[in-house]
This record gives sequence, structure tokens and C-alpha cells, in this order.
Amino acid sequence: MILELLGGNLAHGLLLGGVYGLATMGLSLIFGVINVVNVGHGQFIMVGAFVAQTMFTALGLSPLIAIPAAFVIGMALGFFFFYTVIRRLVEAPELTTLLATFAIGILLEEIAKLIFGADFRGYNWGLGKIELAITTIPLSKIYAFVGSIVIALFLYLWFSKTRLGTAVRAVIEDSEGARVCGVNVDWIYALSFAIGIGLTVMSGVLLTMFIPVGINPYMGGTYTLKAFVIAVLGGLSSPYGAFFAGLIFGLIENGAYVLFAQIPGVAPFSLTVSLAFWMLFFLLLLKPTGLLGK
Amino acid sequence: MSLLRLENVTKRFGGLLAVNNVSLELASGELIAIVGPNGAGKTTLFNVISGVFFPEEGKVIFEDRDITRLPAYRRAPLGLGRTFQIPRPFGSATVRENVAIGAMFGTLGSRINVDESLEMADRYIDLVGLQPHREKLAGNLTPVEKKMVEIARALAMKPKLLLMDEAMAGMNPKDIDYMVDLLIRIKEKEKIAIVAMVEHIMRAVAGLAKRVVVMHQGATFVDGPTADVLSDPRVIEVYLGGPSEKSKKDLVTNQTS
Amino acid sequence: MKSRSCMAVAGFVVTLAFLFPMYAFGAKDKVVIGHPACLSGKYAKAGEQAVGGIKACIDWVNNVHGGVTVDGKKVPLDYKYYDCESKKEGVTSFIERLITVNKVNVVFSAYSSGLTLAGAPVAERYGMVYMDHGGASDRIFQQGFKYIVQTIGPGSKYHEGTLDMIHHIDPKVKKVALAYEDSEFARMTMGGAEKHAKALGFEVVFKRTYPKGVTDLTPLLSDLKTKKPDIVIGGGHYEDGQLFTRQMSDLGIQVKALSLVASVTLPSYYEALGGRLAEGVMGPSHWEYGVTYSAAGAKKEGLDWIGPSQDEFVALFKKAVGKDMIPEYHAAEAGAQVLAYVKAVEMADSIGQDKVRAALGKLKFMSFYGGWDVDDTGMQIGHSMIDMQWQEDGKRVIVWPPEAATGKPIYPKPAF
Amino acid sequence: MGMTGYVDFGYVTFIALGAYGMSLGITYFYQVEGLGIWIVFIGFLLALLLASLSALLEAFIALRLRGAYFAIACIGINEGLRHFIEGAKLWGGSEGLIFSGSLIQAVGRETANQLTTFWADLAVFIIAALAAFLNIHYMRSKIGYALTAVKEDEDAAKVMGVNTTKYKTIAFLTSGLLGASVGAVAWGLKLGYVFPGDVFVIHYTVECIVVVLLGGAGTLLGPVVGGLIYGLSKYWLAIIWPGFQLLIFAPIIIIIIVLFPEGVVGMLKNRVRGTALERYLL
Repeated sequence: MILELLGGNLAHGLLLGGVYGLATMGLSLIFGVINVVNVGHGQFIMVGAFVAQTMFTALGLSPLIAIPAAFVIGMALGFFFFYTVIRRLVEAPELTTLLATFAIGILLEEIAKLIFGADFRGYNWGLGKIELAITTIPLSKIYAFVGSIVIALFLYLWFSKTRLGTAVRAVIEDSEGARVCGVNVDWIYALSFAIGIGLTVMSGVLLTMFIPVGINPYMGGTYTLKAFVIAVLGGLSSPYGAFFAGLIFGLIENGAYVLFAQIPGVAPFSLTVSLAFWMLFFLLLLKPTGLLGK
Repeated sequence: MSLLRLENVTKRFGGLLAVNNVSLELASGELIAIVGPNGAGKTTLFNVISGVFFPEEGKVIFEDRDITRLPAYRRAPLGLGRTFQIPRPFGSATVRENVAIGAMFGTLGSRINVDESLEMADRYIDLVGLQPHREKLAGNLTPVEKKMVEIARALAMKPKLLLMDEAMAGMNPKDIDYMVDLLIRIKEKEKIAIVAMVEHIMRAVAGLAKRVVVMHQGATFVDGPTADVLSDPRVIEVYLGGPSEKSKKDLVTNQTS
Repeated sequence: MKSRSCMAVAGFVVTLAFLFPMYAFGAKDKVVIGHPACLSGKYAKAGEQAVGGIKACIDWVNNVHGGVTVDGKKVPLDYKYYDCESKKEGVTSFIERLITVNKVNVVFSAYSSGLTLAGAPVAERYGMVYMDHGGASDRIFQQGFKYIVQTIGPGSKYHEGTLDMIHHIDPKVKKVALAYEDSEFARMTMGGAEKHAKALGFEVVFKRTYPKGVTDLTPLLSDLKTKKPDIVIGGGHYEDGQLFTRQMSDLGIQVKALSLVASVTLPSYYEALGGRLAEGVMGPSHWEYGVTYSAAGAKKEGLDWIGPSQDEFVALFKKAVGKDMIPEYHAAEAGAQVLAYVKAVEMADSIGQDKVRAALGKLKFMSFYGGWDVDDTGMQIGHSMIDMQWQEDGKRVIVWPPEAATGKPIYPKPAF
Repeated sequence: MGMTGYVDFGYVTFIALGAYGMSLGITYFYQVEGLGIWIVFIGFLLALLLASLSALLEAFIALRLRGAYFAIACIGINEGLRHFIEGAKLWGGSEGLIFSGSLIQAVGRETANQLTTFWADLAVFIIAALAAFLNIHYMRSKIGYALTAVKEDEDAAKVMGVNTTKYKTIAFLTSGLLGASVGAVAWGLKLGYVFPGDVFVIHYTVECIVVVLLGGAGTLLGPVVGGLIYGLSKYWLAIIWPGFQLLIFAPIIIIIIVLFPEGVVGMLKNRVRGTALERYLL
């Protein structure tokens, strides 16, 4: 019985983990390249969620179409905020950019509230579901998972096979060195920030394929915190590390619940969340480079 | 009695032998120069002496006391001061505050208060010739001035031994002459031993020290009176032949680790 | 250093705020209601409703009722509110400002039990009547506050009616699962529901809480599914209700009845779930558009009636918020609170705090919101809950209690 | 603590534990005969104790981690602790502790009113004054110099003879004890309740950082100016334009950061560098 439950939960956890992973890659990319901790990360996820919701309900378009649309919107937002705000702060101390992204986050929330109101929204794609022996899985979750993997793979290919991707990797390793080698580091900064935001907004769409309800201007905060944890698990400046860490996080979040539920007199859900953070804490102390780090 | 004695010190980074079985002895008040090409292990040796790294093998003895495993901050009060290869003054503090920090936590320790430290700082600022920059933020100085701040800061610690990492790297001939002169003055005035690490500038070495140690590939290669060492054909070969490509590579790993 | 200075600065700012008082709002010729509203932050939705409801009822009092009668004189009502951003610092500092600078005559609480509690000591210190339309926790009234009076009903009663109804329709059904948000209010509801379920002979097969702000309920619901309950009741706030229903459907958990607090009664719930998934789901509520409280009904029960009729209230509300929005219970309870205050002032024939508080203690009346009566601690006991169900084509039907019902319940609920 | 150069996202943990200490003291001791008003002091001591423990823990982490990693580890502790209290149903779990009633029972209604208002406010001011005093004292003593050295370059500091472990511990303990005092008084005593979800909120620390950066980090006047800009503009915007203050506020912050990356005071300082005015801005 417990094993069945555990198996079912792990299946859901794995699927969710894929989306978590993608949702964190943008954060890691931006930190890796520009050394900016994007505290407004979750708010960009919120933007993606609204893109999916609006396109579905107002225009009747499938979330699958919303994915590229969200990426384009995210890139545009990324370039906009980079050239108006971030570019001027790249050399400033870490905290200054933290403050800037914090303010950008608030701005996005308030604009979203102005446009969409404070209501909780959702949409119903109604794709049907797969019945397994241990659990039931809606198809949209599987689409979201596959989508995440495809995008992550695509990013991987871009990083390793293209000139531009290689340049980005060089900047992550050593921006001064890259500059010396003739890489236009400023352009790489702008591009990486835009791609990072694009990925994040896009992951907002995928997230709604997983959880298509509760979309509202203030939904982002929770995801910022989760993304931080996942990013650290993955080694902070490594986008792939983040992706795998997301998978692991999803598994733990869903799996540990079953185990904690066996202890009488506790609230297993909260303990599960607590576990994730303590794990982060100890991991940082023992292996600051992240689970997959050197 | 020797001031500092190294006994068969070895330090490895992964598979790389950065310092290989080095033994060295230094008397109080002696000024020696350590020379050697990039990657010869000089900086690592300094780090072992000042306690930034602990060696895998061998002993570091300071005034008959084994300090091999003593943390860096506890070596300073014993009388070990040093400067860094790339000057690292505390950028957001003024020159005066920088030097005062040296006085506060150096050999005088709790016997000196903040005001006395600041006064003492002024003395050493005068000594190195930084009077005009006393109230400037150290971060805004030129590299050479930063080096001077470091020297003053290290002197304010009232050390018995001053380790100078890359004493003259990146300086023009005028600055080098000034530095040679300054080090000799310091030795005379403060009565302390100085180990100055010099990379390539042989001209300076001749005027500076009576004794020279040449390091090559992590080991002491030649150790003796300056005139003899400088005319030693092996030394000339090491320098003129230039470091091998391999040791160049070692240098990179060595210095970034 | 930074954080310490931050606190020091906070103190400094508060001091400064007192150095620049604005005495523009004299309170001689009008009676002012003060309110630290939650217009942004996590309770923004409820806050907007409350402000609209209050404005609507003030409109009615001033223009239909002709103002508040004090000392034989009709005085208009005024409303002063700030946005507390759903934060306790906002609540405490704005209540302080409302009392000392704006010289308001009564303070309405912010939304949620926590924020209501945060403001209580401030109101208490100034001996100011503090009316709670947003904090449902019973524990607020166990602290010995003297000036607090509640309009919203206590949380423990939320799901009692639902259980009564199911027991009435299908006495054979036994297995009930409880899954509530781990918040002050929801836990109160869960406690009440558990007690009532056992009293009615139900078997509680599952009982768990989930943290606030949860984004994925799959682990909990998978666990719930293995217990094979007939009825599921739970909930907490808005977003978790949508999530709860959605993920129950995702996991294929089919039950005879599902009832969630807070979220279900909102139109956004129906829309967010694309309609179909919401059908048959029930939600307890303090008030719903369509309830049948009326002046005639009040007379039958021997209660005074005050305030607009339901339709009048809805019209005034729309005017107040400036858009075509249907008021929800947050609006209704805040509006009813205005009426309660007016009633109490007229009864005491004074705006003196102690006299008004005493009058509120004795007051008993009915409005479009239903009954109003508080016990000695100030806790609301006169208001009863209703149960609402989504039926086909997005119809909101009040199914319980029979005296307020506008239609028959669908039972068992259609499969997801 | 800006002094060590560590962004202490865990500061709110100190405040939260302070609030918990006070709440625990009052909740568990109010029925003990003869304690009367002393329960408040017991609460205060508990607050200091809890905060010291967590400050030591953070200092320990600070020995191993720097920069963003340290900040995130502190977030980890904060969130972990909060959810542990909720999950393990420790100290009332997510129900928190509500003790206004207990306090009234223990010391009487009048005294309780006095305590939660006048005395609590007074204590906050005393703590603020103490914090300012400590700040200035530290800045002028060896501790301040040591912390500057640690902030700038830990390795260099060690070689200079600065015992970095000791000074980091001092910094975190000071920060923790002050945070706990504020939490115990301004939160615990003044509000009369504590819910884990309300106190362990990282957002508060972020706001503090905003305040400091707006003013200019590393300046004495900076936080005051930043606090004034932040507090007053937010407060007045909320009064003038309820519901829209954040919409206006966010771009203002962004503009200030872009125009004055070193903070307002930092910018002024650069302008007046070398003049007599500089001394006053430091």
C-alpha cells in the first residue's frame, strides 16, 4: 500500500521535477553569466502563467502554442529590462542588482494586477488522462514534462554546438578571459539575460500545464524560493545542474510526504517542505558546488 | 639561533608538486632574495610560511617553535608579516586605517589601542612615503601605491620577519630603485629579517641582498652569496633558457589554486 | 548593521509620521469609519470586496437612511481607509493613524484572523470599538479584548450545515475525509467539522492539513484516494480550492460530495476550472447573492430590519467599485457591519466608545446579510451559514438550509 | 550585519526567534504563582537564548560559505525552521501562540495595556539607541577595523593576525541578540501573538536590504536616509493613493538604483569627497 503510494507520488514528482528544472534554468543562467541573483524570478513565471491562461481563454489557443509565444515575450522583457536597468548595474555589487530585480518583480505584480485584477484564474485544457496501476496521470502533465525535456535538450545543443552558445559558456567560466578572446561580452550579457527570462516565462506556461489553476499576480513568490533551492542544489551557476536538481527536488517533494505521513501527530506536508530546506542547508555546507558540482 | 627554519617542506596540489622538499634557514635581521621563474613555487612557499596553506610534509619552525599547523591569524602575532603578489589592501578603508589594522592585530596585539595604532600608522606611512595619500581610500590608489600600503601595513605589525611576495613585479626602473632602497632602509631601521621574492629582475637582486635562493620547479636550486649565485652557469641556463612549456602550465594551475 | 539600522529607522519613520499630522478630518459633523483595508498583497481580493461593501452601505445610510441619528441630529457617515498591503505593520500603524490623526469613530478590522489580531491591541489601547468582519478564528475572542465585536461568523461552524445536509439526504453514507489548509481559520473549521461529523455518526477516514501557499497537492490527495472516502470536505482560501478540485480530478478521485470553504463560492472558481469540473461542488458561505433574507422574514422572526434589500445592495456595490462585479460574502459582511454600527450608535444615542460597545453587545437585528447578534466576548452567534452549489450552466444554487434555499442539491455530485 | 559583508537573509530568523522566545515565556509561565511581570523578562531571556543559538549557527556557516551561497543557506535555515515548527507541531505548530489573554491574566489588564504599548515602544527605542551606540562603538574599536578587514579580504585579514572566526562570531551574536530583542518586544510583546507563517518571512529582510541600498551601503547615514525614502514614500503613497502605491513605488526604486547605484548617501559622499562635509556623511 505504502509502496504503491510512494511509486505513484514519485511518478508525479518526476514529472513536476522536470518543469521545476526548466523553471530554474533561467535563474542559473542569469546568475552564471551576469552574476545577478534574480529575486523577481517567480514574477516572470507568473507572466508566463498569464500568457498561457489568456491565450487559452481569450483566443482559444492551445498552451503548446503559448510556449514559443511566452519565450518571445520573455525575451522581449529580458532585453527591455536589461537595457533599461540591468546593464547599468552589471559592475555594481551583487546587492544592488538584487534590489533592482526585487523592484522589477513588484512592478510586474502590480502591472499584472492592473490588467488582470487580483482574481485567481485558471483554464481547463481537458486532454484526458492515463490510468496506471498505481496512480492516474493527466496527459497535460506528461506534455509539460516532455516539453521541458525537449527545451532543455534544445538548450543543451545550443550551448554545445553553436558559436554563440559556446561564447555564453566561456563567459560563465571566465568573463575576462572570454573578453580577451574576442567575445562580445556585453552582447552575451544581454542575450543571456533575455534567454534566461525567456526560459523563465516559458516555464510559467509549462507550469500551468501542470497546475492550470490559481493563476494570479502574486503567485510568483513561492516559486522564487523553490527556484533558489533548486538552483543551489544544482550548483547555482549551472543551468543543467539546475535541471537535474529540479528533477530531484520534485521527487523528494512528493516522495518524502509518504514517509512523513507514517509519523503520527505531525503535519507531513510541512515537514516535507522543511526537509527540502534543511537538505539545501547541509548540502551547502558539505558540498557548496551543488549536487553535480566538481 | 635561526629565526626561521624550513625542514623538508613539501606541498602538493592534486598531483602537482608545488613545493618539493625545501629546506631553508634564515637568521634574524637577514635580508635574502628568492628568485626563480614563474611557477617555481615561490608564492606557494610563502603561503606555507604565512599559514595560508599547510604543507603535506616537513616542518616550519619560527624562533624554535613548530608553527607548521598554526592558523595564519596566530602566526602574525608571533612576528610574521607578509605582502601579497597582487596587492590586497582593504579597499574601502583609508590608507591610514589599513596600516592601523596591521598595528592592531600584529605582534603588539592587545598592548596597543586604536588611537595608538593610528599614530603608529602615521609613522609607517611616512616611512614608505605615502603621506599625501593618508586619508585616501586604499582602493583608489595606483598598484605601486597599493604595494606601499601593504608594506606599511605589514611593518605596522612590528614583525620579526617580513615576507615580500613579488616585491617588484610590474614596476618601472625608477620604482624598482626606490623599492630596493626602501627595503634596505627598512632592514636597517626596523632590524627585521626580510625575504623578498623577485621574479626576473636580476639587476635589483644584486643591489638588494647578500644572499640569494634560486627556486626551480618547486625545489631550492641554488642557495648562496649573491655574486656566486648570479654567475652560476646553471642559474643562467634556467633564466636564459626560459621556463619549459610544461612549467609554464604548472604556473597557471599553481597560482590560481 | 544594516538590519539593525533598519529597525531604528522604522521607529524614526513612525515618529516622523506623528510630526506631520493632518488635522483636516475633523469629526464634529460626521461619523467616520476607519479601515486598514487590504487592497494589495495576498488578501487584495477580499480587501477590494470589503471596501466596496462598506462604501455601498455607507451610501445607503447617507442617502436612504438620511445619516446616523445622534443627539437627535442626522449626521452623515464618512469612510477613511488606507491600504495595509496585507501586512501587520500596515495594520498597526494605520489603525494608530486613523485613531490619532483622522480621529475616526470606529475601526473596522483588516482581512484574516492574523491581521485582525495584530490590530486588536492597538484599538484596545485607545479604547476604540474594533469591528471584525474578516477574522473568523474563535481564539481572537478568548484573549479578553474588550472593544472587539465580530460580524463574520466563527470558523468552527462552516461545515456543519454541509454535513447536516448530506446526513439528511443520504443517512447511509459514512466515510468522510477532511483536508484543510493549515491556517488559523481553516483549522477552526476542521475542528468544528470533525466534531460535528462524529456526532452525526460519520467515520472520519482521513484528516490532514496542507501548508498555506501550497502549489501541488498531489501527495496529499494520493494519500486521500487510498482511503476511499465518500465525502471530501476541506479547503482554506482561494487558490488552494481551485488546486484541490483540479488535482482531485487529475487523480481521478470520484466522491459523492465535495465541499470546500472560501474558494468555491467565487465566480472565479467556476471560470478557473473551466466550468465542468466545478459542477456539483459545494461551498459553505456566510452569504451568497440570491439568499432570501428580507424585511418580511425579519418581522416573522421578530427581528429589526435595517439596510438595503439584497438587490439594492448589489446595485450600490457595483456603483461603489465602479465595475460590473457581483458582491461576495466579504462585501456583504463588511457592509452589514456598517449597518450594525449605525444601529448601535442610534441605540446608544452617542458615539462614545463604551456606550457604542455596550449597545453592540445588546444589539440584535437582521439585514440582507442575515442575522446579527454577539455574545459577551463579542463573538458573532446570530449569523448562520448557508451552503451553495455549482449546478449546470454555472448556476449558483443555495441548497441549504431549506429556509434560505433557492434550489435542490445535486447528490451525488457528477463525476469529474 | 553589513559589517562583515555577509548579506544576512537570516536576520528575520533572529527576529522570529525573539518573538517566539517572548511568546514561549509568557505562554508557559503565566500560571506560575508570584512571577507576575517577571514572565516578560523570562520571555526576553528565552528570546536572547534562542537567537544566540541561531546566531552561532549562522556564524558557523559564515565560516564556510560566502556571497550568494551564504545568503541562500540562511534562507534555508529560516524556511526550514518555519516549516519544521509547523510540521512537527512544535510550539503550537502552525497555530502559533496567542498570549494576549495570558498576559492579562498574569499581570492584570492595566499593566498588560501599559506593557504592550508604552513600555514596548520605549524598549524599541532603547534597543534602537543601543544598536546605534554599538554601531558607533564597534566602528571606532578594533572590532570595527577587524570586521572591515574581514569584509574586504578574509585571507589578507588572517595574515594580518585578525582572528576571523572570533570577529564573525561577535558580529553575528550582536546582530542576533539585537534582532531577538526587537522581535521579542516589537513583535512578541506588542502584538501578543506569533504565527510561524507571519514571522519567518524573508521579505522583511529584503525590505531591510532595500532600505540600506537606497541610502547607500557602508555609510552611517545611509540606512537612515534609505529608511526615510522607503518608509515615508511608501507610507504617504499608501495614504494618498491607496492600492496603487506599489505600482508607483517600484519604478521609483528602479530609477534611484539606476541613477545612484551607490545609494543616495553614497552619491552625495562622492560629490563632497575631500571636503569637510564628508566627515558628517561617513
